Amino acid sequence: MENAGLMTIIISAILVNNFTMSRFLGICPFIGMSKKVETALGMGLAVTFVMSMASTFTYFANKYLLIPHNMGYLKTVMFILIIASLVQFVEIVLKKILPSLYQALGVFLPLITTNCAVLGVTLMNEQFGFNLIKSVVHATAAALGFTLAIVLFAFIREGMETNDIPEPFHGFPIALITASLISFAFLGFSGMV
Amino acid sequence: MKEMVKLGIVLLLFSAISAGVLGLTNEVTAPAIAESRRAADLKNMQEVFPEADDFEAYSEEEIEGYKATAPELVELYKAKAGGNSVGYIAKVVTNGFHGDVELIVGFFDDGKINGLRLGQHSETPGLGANAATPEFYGQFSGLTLKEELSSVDSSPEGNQIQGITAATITSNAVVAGINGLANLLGGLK
Amino acid sequence: MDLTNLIWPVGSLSVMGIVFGAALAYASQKFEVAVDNRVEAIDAILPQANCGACGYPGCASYAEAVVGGEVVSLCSVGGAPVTAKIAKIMGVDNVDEAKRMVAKVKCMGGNNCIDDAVYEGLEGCLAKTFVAGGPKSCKYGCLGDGDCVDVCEFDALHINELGVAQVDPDNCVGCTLCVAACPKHLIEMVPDSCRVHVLCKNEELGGHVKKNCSVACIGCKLCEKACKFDAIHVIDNLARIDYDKCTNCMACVKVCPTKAIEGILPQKKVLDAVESA
Amino acid sequence: MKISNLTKGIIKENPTFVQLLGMCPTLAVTTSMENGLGMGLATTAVLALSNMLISLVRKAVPNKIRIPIFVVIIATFVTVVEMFMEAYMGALYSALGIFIPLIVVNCIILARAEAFAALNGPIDSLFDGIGMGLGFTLSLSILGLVRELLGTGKLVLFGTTLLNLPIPSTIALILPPGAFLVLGLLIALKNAYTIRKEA
Repeated sequence: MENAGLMTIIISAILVNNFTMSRFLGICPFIGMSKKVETALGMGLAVTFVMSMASTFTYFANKYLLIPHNMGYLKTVMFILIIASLVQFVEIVLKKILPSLYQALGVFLPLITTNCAVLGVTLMNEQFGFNLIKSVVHATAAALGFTLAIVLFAFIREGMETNDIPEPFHGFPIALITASLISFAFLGFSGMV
Repeated sequence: MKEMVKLGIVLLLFSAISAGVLGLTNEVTAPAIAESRRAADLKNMQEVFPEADDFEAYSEEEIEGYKATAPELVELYKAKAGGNSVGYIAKVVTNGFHGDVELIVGFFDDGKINGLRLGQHSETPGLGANAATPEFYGQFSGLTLKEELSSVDSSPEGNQIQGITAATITSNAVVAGINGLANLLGGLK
Repeated sequence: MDLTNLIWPVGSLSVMGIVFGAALAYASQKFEVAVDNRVEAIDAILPQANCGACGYPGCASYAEAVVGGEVVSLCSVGGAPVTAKIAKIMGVDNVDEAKRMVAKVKCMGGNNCIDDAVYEGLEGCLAKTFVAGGPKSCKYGCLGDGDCVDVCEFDALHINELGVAQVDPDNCVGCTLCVAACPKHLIEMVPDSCRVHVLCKNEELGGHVKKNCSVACIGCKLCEKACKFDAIHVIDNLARIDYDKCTNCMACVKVCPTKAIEGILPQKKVLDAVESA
Repeated sequence: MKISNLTKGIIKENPTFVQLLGMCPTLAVTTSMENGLGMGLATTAVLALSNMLISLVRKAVPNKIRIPIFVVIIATFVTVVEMFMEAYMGALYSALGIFIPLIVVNCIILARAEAFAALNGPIDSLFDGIGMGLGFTLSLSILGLVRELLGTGKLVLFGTTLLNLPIPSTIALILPPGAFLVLGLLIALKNAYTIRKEA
């Protein structure tokens, strides 16, 4: 994976190892935020911004702090501190610039911090030994993959609002079953790269 | 301005304390962890090469030299039984699904694999982690490094093994790690 | 255990901590959203029923209006406690205690009122009213299909055994949604403290009314004579109570020949009229 | 100390079936009941203690930077637990060790920290953590049981094969997409039960 070209990284992050549908990271906001398409899109964009910024910062932190002073055990804590501060920053900026989106994201914004996807991608960049460009490209592609999956899912869920679903399946159950069908579809990509 | 200083100090304190606690724990636990990993490696090496009773480690420079042809090599030992060398044990690190996967491979001069064990890994429990079960690593005993190993989904024959269902990435990673040793064969002294 | 190894980890994380802390503080100041925190505070107190009883399209807009100088006691759903809290936030002390208003269905016909047609078609009071005013002989009376019950979010309205909608004053928060929902305009907001109500809206002549419903107000004016507080008057053949003057003395309730006036003493929850009918 | 803090987490506000939190490990790990149990227990330990730790320091944490601080505390706590376990509890580490890194990214921990621990006393938070943890363990074990039984036809617990049904093993359920399916059906079952009970 280390010497994979940029295109392979992008294809694999969006389709083959789609963060939500194949690697199963970032499921909490994926299910929580997919009721409406524009909140899903807002969530996807916020995650894209956070992931690409996080990857840049964590790359430098890893290259100039962790490795030279062999503080490997500090990796998780340092990465999470960077991500949390970044998300807090996004929360403040969003509240000012896009209050409507901020209202929609609401409780799920802090959840992005512990979002397995964001921390996952930074740890993966470090594990695959990507250089700066590959890390950021990988993170952005992974975030776009997440956005693709969540917007796709939101479309279907909005479509499902109208048809009548048996009483016990309302809400999360039908959402989960739809998610499993989509993720089976994504399995189809698994041999590609 | 005052709030900037206040928040900065509070976050500084919490980060510093957590770094301190982590550093201390690392200092305290590092030797013990190294020791337990060393013991685990020894156990694995013994299992991989039951015939051998002594393992002579290669020096750093020699390993550096071999790394040119086998980049994923981490450690190399000569397996000895009653004084004369019987084969080799190599510790290799390969890239699994969630992170590095340590492989301990015992093989003879002629490339025949005597045994495989998994060391440290962080594969998903129940999926990739099944590589650390006898059903999986047992398949490698008897295969040869001379020919390229490969993982198939069903009915393996010759130099092939049965991959773990739903964990193809881990299975291929293990196979790739071992294949990396092939070009070591000629040059070992 | 050599502590020099700790310098780098503690040092690097501390630097990160102070940098991020300061950056976040700076960002929160620079991007300070100029929202008057009083609005947020008031909005937090309001019951979020967004019912519009205060005349504003929702609690948030009422909160803004209050900060803009609107009277603090318009939230009937919240009632006294909410009004007091808002007053405290706004620093207003002379709070005119908002009389707690509850809904009241001004009819108890139902089975007492004979049908003059068999209705088959769309269910619901509104639908029935379109068809010649509904199957009941009394065109003012309650049809009992529960349009008001469906609208009530506070489980305060039910169809009683007489087939007439009845309000449970304990649950009713005065959001006035049912007033608009009733096609016969039978539901009025009455002060909770008043116990005496004329449960009829029929303005036809007594003789005609008597044929259709045994508990209707026939406009005989006995109650008007009996009332010492000049609180009840018959206008257009229908007795109407002036709630400001009424002292719940129950005099009119006793004299009313058709028991059209209901008087519930607080401890006696059961509708007297229902018993006597 | 209200007992409800402990019991609410198990059924009424079960983190997996009701709040749908902690999905990432839930879907990935519950390929067998044993793994579900292991993940649940490891999470319970970390959740309870980190809840208590956070509620102890909650007064010193300014609201504007509460998330970075909570998350750093949780990550530090988890890393320390992992180090100690690996150093001194070899056997336990080999069984539960692989779950620990997964806990750091588990949404439940921060969710409980923010929703409960930041507002209540240490004892209540401890019990809330234990309750939520047990609820999580329960739901993961059920999920693991269903997936393992239907997926492989066998139920292996701590090495002993408890059940060996002659049913065809649908591997799809072992795959994470199967986890979505089973979880969706289980929640639907729960809803059906509560609806019937209410009606």
